[in-house]
Amino acid sequence: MSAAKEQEETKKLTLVQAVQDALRTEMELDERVLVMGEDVGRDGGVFRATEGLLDQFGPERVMDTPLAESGIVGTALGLAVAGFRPVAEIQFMGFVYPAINQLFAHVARFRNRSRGRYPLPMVVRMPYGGGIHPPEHHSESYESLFLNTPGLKVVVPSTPTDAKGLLIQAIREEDPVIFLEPKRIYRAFREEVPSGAYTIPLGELRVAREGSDVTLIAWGAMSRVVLEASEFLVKDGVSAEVLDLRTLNPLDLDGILESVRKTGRAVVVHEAPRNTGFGAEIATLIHERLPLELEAPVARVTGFDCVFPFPMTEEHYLPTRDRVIAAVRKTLDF
Amino acid sequence: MSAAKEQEETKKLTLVQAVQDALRTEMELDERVLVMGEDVGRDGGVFRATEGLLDQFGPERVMDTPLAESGIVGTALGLAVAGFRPVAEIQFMGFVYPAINQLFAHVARFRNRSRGRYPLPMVVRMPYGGGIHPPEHHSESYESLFLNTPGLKVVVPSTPTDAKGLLIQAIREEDPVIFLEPKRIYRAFREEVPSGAYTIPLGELRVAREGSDVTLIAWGAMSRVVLEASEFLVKDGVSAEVLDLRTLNPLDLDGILESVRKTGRAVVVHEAPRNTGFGAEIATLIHERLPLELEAPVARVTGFDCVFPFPMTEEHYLPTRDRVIAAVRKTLDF
Amino acid sequence: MPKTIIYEAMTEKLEILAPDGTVDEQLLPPLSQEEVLGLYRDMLTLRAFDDKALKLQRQGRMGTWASTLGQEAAQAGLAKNLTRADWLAPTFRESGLMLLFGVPAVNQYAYWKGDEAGSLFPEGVNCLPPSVPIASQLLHAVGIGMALQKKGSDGVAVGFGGDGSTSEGDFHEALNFAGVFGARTLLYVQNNQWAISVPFKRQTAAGSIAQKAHAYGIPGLQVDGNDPFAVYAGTKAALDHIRAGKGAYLVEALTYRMQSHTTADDHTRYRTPEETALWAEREPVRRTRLYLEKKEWWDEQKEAALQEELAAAVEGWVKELEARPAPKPEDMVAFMYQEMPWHLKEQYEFLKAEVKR
Amino acid sequence: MPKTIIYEAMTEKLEILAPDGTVDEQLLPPLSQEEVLGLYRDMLTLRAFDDKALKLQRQGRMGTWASTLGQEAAQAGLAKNLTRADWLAPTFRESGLMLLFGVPAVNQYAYWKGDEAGSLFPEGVNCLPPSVPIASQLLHAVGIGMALQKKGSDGVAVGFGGDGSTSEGDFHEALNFAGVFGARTLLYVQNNQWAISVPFKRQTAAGSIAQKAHAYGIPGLQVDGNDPFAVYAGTKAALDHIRAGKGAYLVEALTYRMQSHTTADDHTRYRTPEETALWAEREPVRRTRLYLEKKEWWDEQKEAALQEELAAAVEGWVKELEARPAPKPEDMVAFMYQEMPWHLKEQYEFLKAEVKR
Ligand SMILES: Cc1ncc(C[n+]2csc(CCOP(=O)(O)OP(=O)(O)O)c2C)c(N)n1
Ligand SMILES: Cc1ncc(C[n+]2csc(CCOP(=O)(O)OP(=O)(O)O)c2C)c(N)n1
Ligand SMILES: [Mg+2]
Ligand SMILES: [Mg+2]
Repeated sequence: MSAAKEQEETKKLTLVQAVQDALRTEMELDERVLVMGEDVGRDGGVFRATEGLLDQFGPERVMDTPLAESGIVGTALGLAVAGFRPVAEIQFMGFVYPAINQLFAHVARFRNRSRGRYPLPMVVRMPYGGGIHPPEHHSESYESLFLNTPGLKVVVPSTPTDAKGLLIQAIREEDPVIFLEPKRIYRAFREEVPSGAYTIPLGELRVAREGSDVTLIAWGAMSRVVLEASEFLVKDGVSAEVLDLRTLNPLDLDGILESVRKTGRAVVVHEAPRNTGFGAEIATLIHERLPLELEAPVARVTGFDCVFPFPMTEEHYLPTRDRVIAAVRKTLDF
Repeated sequence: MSAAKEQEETKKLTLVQAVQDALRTEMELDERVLVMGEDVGRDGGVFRATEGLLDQFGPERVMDTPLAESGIVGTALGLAVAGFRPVAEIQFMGFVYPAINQLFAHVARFRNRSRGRYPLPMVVRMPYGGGIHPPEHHSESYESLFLNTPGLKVVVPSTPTDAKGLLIQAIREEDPVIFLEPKRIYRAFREEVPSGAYTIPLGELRVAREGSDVTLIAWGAMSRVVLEASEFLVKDGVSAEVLDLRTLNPLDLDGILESVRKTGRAVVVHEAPRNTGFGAEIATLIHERLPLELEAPVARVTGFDCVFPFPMTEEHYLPTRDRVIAAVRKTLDF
Repeated sequence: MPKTIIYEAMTEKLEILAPDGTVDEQLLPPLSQEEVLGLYRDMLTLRAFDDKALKLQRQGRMGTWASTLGQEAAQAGLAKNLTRADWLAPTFRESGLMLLFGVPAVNQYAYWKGDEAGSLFPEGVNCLPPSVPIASQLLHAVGIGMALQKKGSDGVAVGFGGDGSTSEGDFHEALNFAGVFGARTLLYVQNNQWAISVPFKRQTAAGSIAQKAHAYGIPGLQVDGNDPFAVYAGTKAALDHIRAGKGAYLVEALTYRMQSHTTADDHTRYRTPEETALWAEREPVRRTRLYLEKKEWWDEQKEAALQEELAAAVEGWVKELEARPAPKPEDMVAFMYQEMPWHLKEQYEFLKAEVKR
Repeated sequence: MPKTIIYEAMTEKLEILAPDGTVDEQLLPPLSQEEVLGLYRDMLTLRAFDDKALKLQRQGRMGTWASTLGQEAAQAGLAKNLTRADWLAPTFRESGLMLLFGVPAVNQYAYWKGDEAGSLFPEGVNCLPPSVPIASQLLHAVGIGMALQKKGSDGVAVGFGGDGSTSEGDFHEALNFAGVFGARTLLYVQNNQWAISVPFKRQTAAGSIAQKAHAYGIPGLQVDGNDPFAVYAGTKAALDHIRAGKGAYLVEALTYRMQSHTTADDHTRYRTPEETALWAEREPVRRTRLYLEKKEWWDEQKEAALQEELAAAVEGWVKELEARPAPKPEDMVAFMYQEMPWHLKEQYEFLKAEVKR
């Protein structure tokens, strides 16, 4: 973490509070920063990520928009072109589909299309992932879509400290950033988070736990599940290294390879469906680049290839500690 | 190929003519089949895939729609629910993004959401891929998006005979099918295509060439590039087996594994960007399932992780025979 | 600067039963006493159905619930005009209408409790499963309406949305396709003034939703959505038009969401008590009862009897709900395709085996 | 059944210069002779620019080209009202307008020849690169218009679409956002009657595009798009309204696409010769020349001199085009992000090395 400004003070914050703190901090420092989306104003966001911002910064900088995701992203693009730095919210990742045309046909392409004239300093925030027992379309993990489509940076914090530092960095980027917030752990725990502005560079993974027998690779809420598994594995004498990717694009491939070179084994864990998920890309990169160092094929623990289920069975959908442990064992026994 | 009706006659057709023949054949047999999309009527489609259908079947069955992809797919869903079997055209795959919400939030989910009550017998046809030197957004290969999102079948023919048999089967499926037509080879060659109705089952790859040293895996226009590479490799004494996947979901994994078990080596080739492309999934499946049989890591030859370029450099984007040959050599030398 | 007028039109609003229980006799639709009492009963049924769900939710026996409190007239008034030949493409806000259309209460409770199988409705009930992506359902209703037109059916498809839904691109594409293809479709918007925390005036600069019909060459009408007679008469006129083969129709029912958006929301964060109090006076059940009492068709005793009957019905629904078998985890992959391909078979077996352990 | 009228809609059309060259003196905007001749010159410039591109395409020296033949008034009339503070969000059909706005011809020829670098326009020309996904550009213009409003700028953003674009969801969302946020945006639709092969009457059941403004609470106006005076006066009124801070405006210019959709299309498949002949009589250059000749501001000699001058200009553009260095293949990955991440660096090096071989 490269603190832009040395800060002694900290505050105990949840992940969603850290998001809010990041927005407020950056809006105070840079008046080009705008917040926009459905219910982000008076309501403060359905998860309270933008709470208090309307009162502090007024309706010109905190805009409740009409209910239209393509409109949100398309106008955010225009605002970015004309000198603002919009942070748009998609209320749930499950509702990003109507914005896909603007995101993929324009946001991801604008710098290239204009040969560098119009970079797009804009962030699209989305709460994502399962675990909160909501109705349909509120639990999805579509990161794969954003990774197969070139031109977007994709960031996923899994701790309050990372959330704040990564979000401030995302806002300062000259490239558009998809910022995925694991809503399952929005309020799972608090952490001392530095006050004031600091940034965490995109493209650097965090070693959440050092280990030597196997590398566990995850992001978002799955980082916590994997960490839990690694703690459990200690009892079995298995030393797992846990990598929290933090940024999915650009990927910290060096960080991954360094770890797998050491451990010789890897398990990738994600909530999204398995088929053509990002787990496949990571596994393939490792196989391509460390063919002789690997002692077992890279294993995947993922969501199933189905629609995210309704609350009564959703806990069976999400990768669990035990599924991760089973995959590790299989990898070790290979 | 399981001929539904024994047919002696054949006609020499290009791939796009075979598509048109399939539509006409099935519309004659089943009056529930409708064709709809932008310019599919009077114009006969910008590639002539629906030529003559309006005259033969009238405007109730061949519908020029307003210019709105979400509208096309969303109303096709309603037509399918109410007893028709719509075949909707998206003019170019580059314009499918506005329909993503209808495709992913609804078409892919309807059978599951209604616990089987509303299967959706509908086909969404899209010309796709590069090689025709058009303006932006006319060359894309987004198959990955459709594979990470469960609930759609994805079919890609690469010969006229397959195109007709697979399209008729797609129309007869009780599940929604994304039918990708490699426009680069729409008119590349002609083939004797059986007259009348016949079907090719989804989920079965075609061994386009038998070989023993390496397995080349491709689909769509890349099948031709790979075949060309395999012919060239013969001169070097390399015997490549060429698999034309034909269906990407469901995938004929058994067919792939059978071949790789024999050859011990595989190269996957696709036009789409590399990152989180379907090549990664195929490579991972092979690594997961044949860890001990593989003699080299599965290689990928793909498009680059960028926007599909404008005509003056597009030939450098698409995988070429020489790139495939280089990948094969590297795999053999491993 | 003088120019040619190329388009001139207007948009009307229909109101019959005022909040104080008085009616415009001229506009009153020819309903028998029995029919009027039926409408009242329907509204109370919806209220009981809704109220129970809210209670179950508070007790942790139900998932998120989207209340229809205050929207009973907007739903019952339309339901009365529908037949078995008709089709519904509902959102999450149509639970009351669905109930009256024949979707069993237990299915709906199961859906909201978190069991997909709730959405498997009985044969013959032409109602799509409710779905959440705003405005997208309208296109399905237009597609079905196109199908009904092609088949020469008597049916009409009804597509639903809220005031918020009118901002989405799909609202536009639906109305435009409906106009172009002369779909047998009623586009029905319950303008309950709020889209979660966003008030209608921030949703569009247009003064009404009904006037949006001018963009599509189809008729549009606004009705007082808290007035069962206006809803009934207005949607009847629209449905008659559609059934006569004259094409699609947009009806806006002006109503009010008296509860929070769903049980996951707290409307006091963004609405004033004055506003909610104002609309409490305009709510549909109260005014209908005032009307019935003026007519001497109703009294305290009848009310008590009906409430008792409804309470029993509701308890029955809850029993049905709680008697349902728990959904099987492996079913999450079982309905994706007609047959499970190999990868889903593997996942199905995995889930089954894991549960057994 | 009588009801309250809640909205009265009316939409107007502006026509000044008739196909026979006569004008409505009352409506004629106060333009000097020089200005009128400037408009004529602009239109001929666009025609020469377009005509050359079509010829280059036929000779295989240019890629696909989307002709503006017949739409010169619709583009030149608007361009005359624009300043350097304004912004354009064009589609593929605005090449003429872009030229007059300051986007060099060579950039546009390079773009259509298939070189991305064509879209890097000179500093100070506030024009986004043209883009192809229909209707999506309108939202960008609304976002820019929102920005201009926030900044208190004098500028206006202009978003473009054709008749076909009005069917897309983004058209709707753009107009709705423009209304809600009071964006400094002109939504400008060139209704050239055709979206490839689909005639306007199959695009919407509404009789005009201008009337669609009623759905969004913003003003709408139709102008004869083949009449440079009507386009000029109509868009001036709209821009004055927007510049005065009164919010967004929709203008529909009724015109005709005289060529095929692009050089990849053959319009004789779906249009009758009668129709194209009818519109040939209504095309803008012809009527303007008739007017100028009546005024005795123009003659054969002046015409010949101008044509010669334009021919020379066009040849200059072609020379510039052909003098451009060929685009480098590795540049396809170089502009994706501010800095190339490792995977793009690898791909960049691969492409560079491969070309060298
Ligand atoms: C496409 C989409 N975006 C966002 C949401 C989240 N969301 C659920 S309901 C709602 C508000 C809906 O308002 P309205 O259309 O007025 O219907 P109401 O809830 O008032 O019945 C929002 C924003 C969604 N379900 N779908
Ligand atoms: C989203 C999208 N769908 C389809 C296309 C293919 N397409 C290109 S131009 C065109 C017709 C456009 O018609 P209109 O909006 O009237 O503009 P015009 O070409 O007449 O200027 C179509 C269908 C596209 N570019 N974008
Ligand atoms: Mg509402
Ligand atoms: Mg047009």
